[in-house]
Amino acid sequence: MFAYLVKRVLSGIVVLFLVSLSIFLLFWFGPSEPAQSICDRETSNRCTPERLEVFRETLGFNNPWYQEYGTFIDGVFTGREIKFSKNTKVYDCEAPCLGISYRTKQDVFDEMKTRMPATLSVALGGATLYLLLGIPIGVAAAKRRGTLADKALVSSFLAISSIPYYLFALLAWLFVTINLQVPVISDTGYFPITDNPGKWASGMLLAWIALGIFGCTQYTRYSRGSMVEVLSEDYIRTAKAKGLPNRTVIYKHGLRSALVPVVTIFGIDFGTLLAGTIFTERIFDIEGIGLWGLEAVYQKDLPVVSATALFGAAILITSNLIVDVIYSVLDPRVRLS
Amino acid sequence: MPDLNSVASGPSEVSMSDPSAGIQVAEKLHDGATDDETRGDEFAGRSPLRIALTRLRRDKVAVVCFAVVMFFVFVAVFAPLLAKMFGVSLDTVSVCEVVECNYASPDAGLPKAGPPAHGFDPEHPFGINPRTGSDNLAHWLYGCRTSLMIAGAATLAASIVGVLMGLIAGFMGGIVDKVLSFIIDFFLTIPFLLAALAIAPIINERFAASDNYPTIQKVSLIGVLAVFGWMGVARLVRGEVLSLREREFVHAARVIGMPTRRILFRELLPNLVAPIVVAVSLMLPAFVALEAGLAFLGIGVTDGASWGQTILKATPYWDSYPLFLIEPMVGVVLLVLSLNLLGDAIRDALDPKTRR
Amino acid sequence: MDDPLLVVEDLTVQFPTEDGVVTAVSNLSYQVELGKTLGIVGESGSGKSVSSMAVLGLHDARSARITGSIRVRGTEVVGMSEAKLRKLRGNEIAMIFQDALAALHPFYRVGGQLAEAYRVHHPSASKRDARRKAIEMLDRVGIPKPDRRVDDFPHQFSGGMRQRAMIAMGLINDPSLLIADEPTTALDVTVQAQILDLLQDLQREFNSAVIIITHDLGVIAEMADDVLVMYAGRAVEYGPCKEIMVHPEMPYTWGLLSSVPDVTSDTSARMIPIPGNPPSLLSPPTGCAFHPRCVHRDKVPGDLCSTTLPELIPGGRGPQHLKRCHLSNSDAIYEAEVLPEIAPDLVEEP
Amino acid sequence: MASMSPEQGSGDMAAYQATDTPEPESDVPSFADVAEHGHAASELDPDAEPVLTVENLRMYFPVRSPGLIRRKIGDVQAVDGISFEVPKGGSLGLVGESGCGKSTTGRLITRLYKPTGGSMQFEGVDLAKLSNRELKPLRRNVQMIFQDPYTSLNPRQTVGAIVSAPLQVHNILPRNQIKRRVQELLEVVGLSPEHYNRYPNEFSGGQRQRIGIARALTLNPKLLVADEPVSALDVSIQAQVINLLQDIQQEFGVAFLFIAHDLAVVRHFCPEVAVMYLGKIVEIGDRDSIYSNAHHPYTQALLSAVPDVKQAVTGERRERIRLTGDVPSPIDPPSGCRFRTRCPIAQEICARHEPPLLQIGKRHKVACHFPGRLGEHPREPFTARLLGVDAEGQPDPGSSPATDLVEQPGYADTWFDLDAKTIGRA
Repeated sequence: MFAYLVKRVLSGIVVLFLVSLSIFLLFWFGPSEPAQSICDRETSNRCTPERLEVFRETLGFNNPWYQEYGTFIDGVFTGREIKFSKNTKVYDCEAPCLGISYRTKQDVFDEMKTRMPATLSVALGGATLYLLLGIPIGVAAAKRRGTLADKALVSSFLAISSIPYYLFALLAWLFVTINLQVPVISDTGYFPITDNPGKWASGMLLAWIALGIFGCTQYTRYSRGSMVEVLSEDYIRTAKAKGLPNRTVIYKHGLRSALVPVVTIFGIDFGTLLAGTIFTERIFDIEGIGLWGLEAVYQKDLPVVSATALFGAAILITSNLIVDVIYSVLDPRVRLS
Repeated sequence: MPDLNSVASGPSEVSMSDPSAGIQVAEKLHDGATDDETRGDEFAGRSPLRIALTRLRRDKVAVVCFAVVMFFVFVAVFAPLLAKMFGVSLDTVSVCEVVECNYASPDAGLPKAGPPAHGFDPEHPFGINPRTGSDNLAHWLYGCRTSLMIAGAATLAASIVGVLMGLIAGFMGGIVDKVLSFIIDFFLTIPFLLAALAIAPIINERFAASDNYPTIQKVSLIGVLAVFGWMGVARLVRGEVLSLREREFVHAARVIGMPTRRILFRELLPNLVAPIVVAVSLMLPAFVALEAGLAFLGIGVTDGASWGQTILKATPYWDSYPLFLIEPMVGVVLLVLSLNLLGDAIRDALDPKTRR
Repeated sequence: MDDPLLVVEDLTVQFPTEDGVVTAVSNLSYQVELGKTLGIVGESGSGKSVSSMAVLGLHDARSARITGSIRVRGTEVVGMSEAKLRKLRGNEIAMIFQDALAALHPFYRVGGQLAEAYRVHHPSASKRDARRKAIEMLDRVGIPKPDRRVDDFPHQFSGGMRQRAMIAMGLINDPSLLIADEPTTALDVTVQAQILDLLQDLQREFNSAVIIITHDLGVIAEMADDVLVMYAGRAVEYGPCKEIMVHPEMPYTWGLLSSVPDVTSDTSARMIPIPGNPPSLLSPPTGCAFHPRCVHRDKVPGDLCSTTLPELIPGGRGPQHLKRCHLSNSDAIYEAEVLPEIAPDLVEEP
Repeated sequence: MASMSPEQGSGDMAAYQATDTPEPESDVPSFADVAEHGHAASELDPDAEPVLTVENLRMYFPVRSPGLIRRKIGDVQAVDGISFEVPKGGSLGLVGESGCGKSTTGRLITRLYKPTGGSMQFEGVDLAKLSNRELKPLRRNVQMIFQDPYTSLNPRQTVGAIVSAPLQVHNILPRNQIKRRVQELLEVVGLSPEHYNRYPNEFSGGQRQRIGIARALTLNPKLLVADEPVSALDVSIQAQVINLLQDIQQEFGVAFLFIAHDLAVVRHFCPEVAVMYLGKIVEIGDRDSIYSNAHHPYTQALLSAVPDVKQAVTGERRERIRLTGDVPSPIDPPSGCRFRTRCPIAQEICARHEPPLLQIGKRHKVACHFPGRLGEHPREPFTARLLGVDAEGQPDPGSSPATDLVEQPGYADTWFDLDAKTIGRA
């Protein structure tokens, strides 16, 4: 088991390196001229070939890519100094250095840290809501499978979860803030919890509800399906034949097995959610990682864009790892093999 | 829905006591069939796929969804023709000719004819874009075309890559499987939206000046969707192949001396049709939604017509001109919803265990 | 001790499906006394498992229609409330299943599952008592080092040990009736012998009643006091085991005996199969359900077999031995025609 | 067994969906007809030449450690040096409990696996050494019948496609004759030629097994490996299939390697039987030697464990030999005799030396240090002298080990007569 975990961690690190390399190469070879955007920005769109050459030289685009990738990786571990052009300021980028934003001239990692709480708030709140709603509803539906209520629930939830999420969220936002103009929660956005917890919650509430309701329809379906399958297992029949009360049969013997696949899906889902709730942040105007990356795309702020992608991959790799651990805790067959 | 077995049960069973008795009965049955030609039909086998199709046809939801999907496919294919028929086009017009540019007017910024301020305008059945003055119907028709074309092409590419990778990984096993599985896992750890986010500025930067920019944008979008969409199918196919290859009929094929290629494509692939069809039928709506979503974020189709792009532009007008937003939204929701429900119905129809 | 422990009367179990109503068990009656073993034999789909699951009320009330009467110590089980049924299950009546790996929860320790079965019917017992009881039972069913194995998970046990653990779980509350549903089908023959021996020993020790369900006539012959042969949901022959094995009166029983060779049988004995396939329970044959496969039908006058369902009544061999067949002289037919073919060495010289 | 088949009845409903409506009334034969076609046990032809000679066949599956570097930590010795012959047109039964290597042996002979060592002579060619390409033309001679009728037929192909696949792969018949040949075969196995265009899901378990048999017969094989051909079938159907296999053997002269765990069925079908335990043959001989005259304690235990109607009824039941414990892991088999951990008569020598497979009758070999009838096992190890050791298995400097104890397939003309304590001769 321990060896397995070590193996997973190591392969995660390898994957992360490969991702960072791919992103680096993408930005190195992808655009026709990687220094163009910074040149345009710094010269207020009066970038001449001579000026471009200066940027190329100072940013290292004239060196071979592997040398510069080495510099980048070195910066991640030890920090480095970054200069955009000969006569601009030298930016001190501390480890872990993911670069300096073209737009704000801030350390990208520092900026990411300030954006993190917003994304974390959205993801944690939304996920808590949809798990708390989805799993109990799913279990209840599985217990009553085949009844009219179950059928109605399943088909209406199927319909809701078939709508693209961002349209669902957009409509929710439009209705609540424009049509209904519900006070307090209409003012969506991220307000630090440390400043004003009430405001933090009210700013997030609409996003949570949208995520929660939409996610709940999906998790109801997952957990219902998983539960229905488990309830037809032989060991459930054994539990009944022992004379155990229904509650014990369903929750102790049924739910624990039924949760295993749900946890797996949730792990991946939550990772994706954390990696950038782009739509949620865009629609509800929450200044998180996703919106940050999106704005960087509009602004051609390449260090920020690449940092977002790298961050997302790191989160996904970590959440996969956590899923594996949870999985092995839940299922002794995995743990002991 | 009837069980597969009972649907499948054919005419009478022959006696099983011994081979010679079987032959006698067989002859009897044979005579019966020649006497009465209509019975011959009953002897034709019903393949599992045909049984699934029968089940699907009896599913009302599936039939309705199929009709809706066919409507959108029709629109997509004949978009130029339909646009001509309605007398609308994507051509840009001088904005102030059709939109109220006088800021003193209460209708400032809204179209001079048609909704929302005026009644139905037969020249522009879906109304006019309040910003650019272009025709909404034309954008809707071509948006449908863009959506289905991109999603369809990406689905095709992703499923071909996925099926091939899955087949090879599952059947070859060993080091090939390890490498391919690693590649699958690798792509799965890259969050799709962020990847699209990272690739968008590069494509912009590289091809913004090109004459074919709209086409290149679409092609690269198809590429991005396919590159980050094949892993699901590959994983599924790999898993199925791994379990199928331990089935005795594959051993039987080996014992016969069947070459590997024939085993792969004649024995295994037909058994993968059901899971692949299900995966693909659920991939298509996901891609339709993603295409519109990316355009909505401003990193998808930015030149040319796209529903998502219209949604982005129409959001600020929700208060004053809701129809502008509702039109593309109805398009996306209806198409994605019916594709999803159809996919779900297909899955149920192909799964002999479901009994709804 | 006048009333038998378990009396099943006129039990019918139906499952409505979308293709029609499946009658899995029709008008089944039997009884079991303490200290006795009833063997129920039949092929898959003959209703043998369904009927015994009804005894524990394990069928989902929404999907199964159950009529008739099942009385345990005189108390009616059909229509009993869930709460009362639960007191019966695992306490008065226990059941062990065919596939022990699937029937034990993979996520919980064997000892925990045993202790749980004990505590649910002994609410005053502490966790430590229950654990001690679990170890005691594991020891009783012959699991080596039970104090260590009690903390294993089911997948760490071998097939035979898992079945032993199932038996330990079934007997932990000292039930008066144990229903064993194909307890040895998934096991190797030497392990099967161990398990069958164990069941016999335990029955003697606990003096409980046992219902053993199997498709293997050999197992029945060695284990059972009484036999119930089922075909297409109905009892077709019922009586004392030895009587039925020596003087079977129903052609289906003959077919079972003749289509399975014995490991000691005469090598000149013929193996005579039952032609055709088991019937569909959605539309069972009219009359006697076995008549389409019955090779002795020509000995019954007219089309009685295909039109009239025979009653389950005593044949020519005393009131204990019931058969469901129109053949009037079946014992003679068996002795004269069937036996010489399938066991020439057993034919007594006149 | 994950498949949901009516026969196995894992689902509540599955069991009730019998696939076939009953046949018309007139098709039921009378008992006399049926009995006529019933079969007595197959007889041995002692003069038959071997069609397949297997010598010292071994199959080791590597076991790798979990973790980062998956180094090889051992082997599953699934089959470890077995030798036997299958006579032309005869049948050899291979019995044993799960994990004894009998199915692996079947898969080696059909070359689903490539053996680790040993030889399999078939008509002068060693099947063990051939590459897949060299093997292809020879494959038509050795075909296989599988256990599970629900997974052994491709559910997406018609019966016609399944049965004709061998003809197409080997390009034997012109396309227009294939259908006729397949329909002939369907009749041979008791199916209607009309079934040609149907799919396997339309058939019951017994019928599916017939389709599998037809496929195996398509290439006119000389040897059929039947791997548990009836164990997944309902009891009333088993006899139908066994009788069909006997008919086929008589009509086409096919030899069978019949693999099964059901000792009674093997006794009925095979005049010669080999008993396997943990990858080794422990006893091999003709029917009478094995079933009435077994000399190996494992064979005796196995036989005594089989529930038997006749014995139960007549009360002639022998005392059941209780084997304790489970079969040890084939990754780390016990030293010496592999059966010693469960053997009621094991002594010290059993842990030290592996007993050689000695011929003790005209057609009877046994691998035991203490061979003897039930209750008549010798006190002193019979093999000690041959191995050059004393009764405890310690090297005995005074004796010289016999050199010719290498296992041979087939039987020699001379043997050790245990009763007379002399060399027996044919």
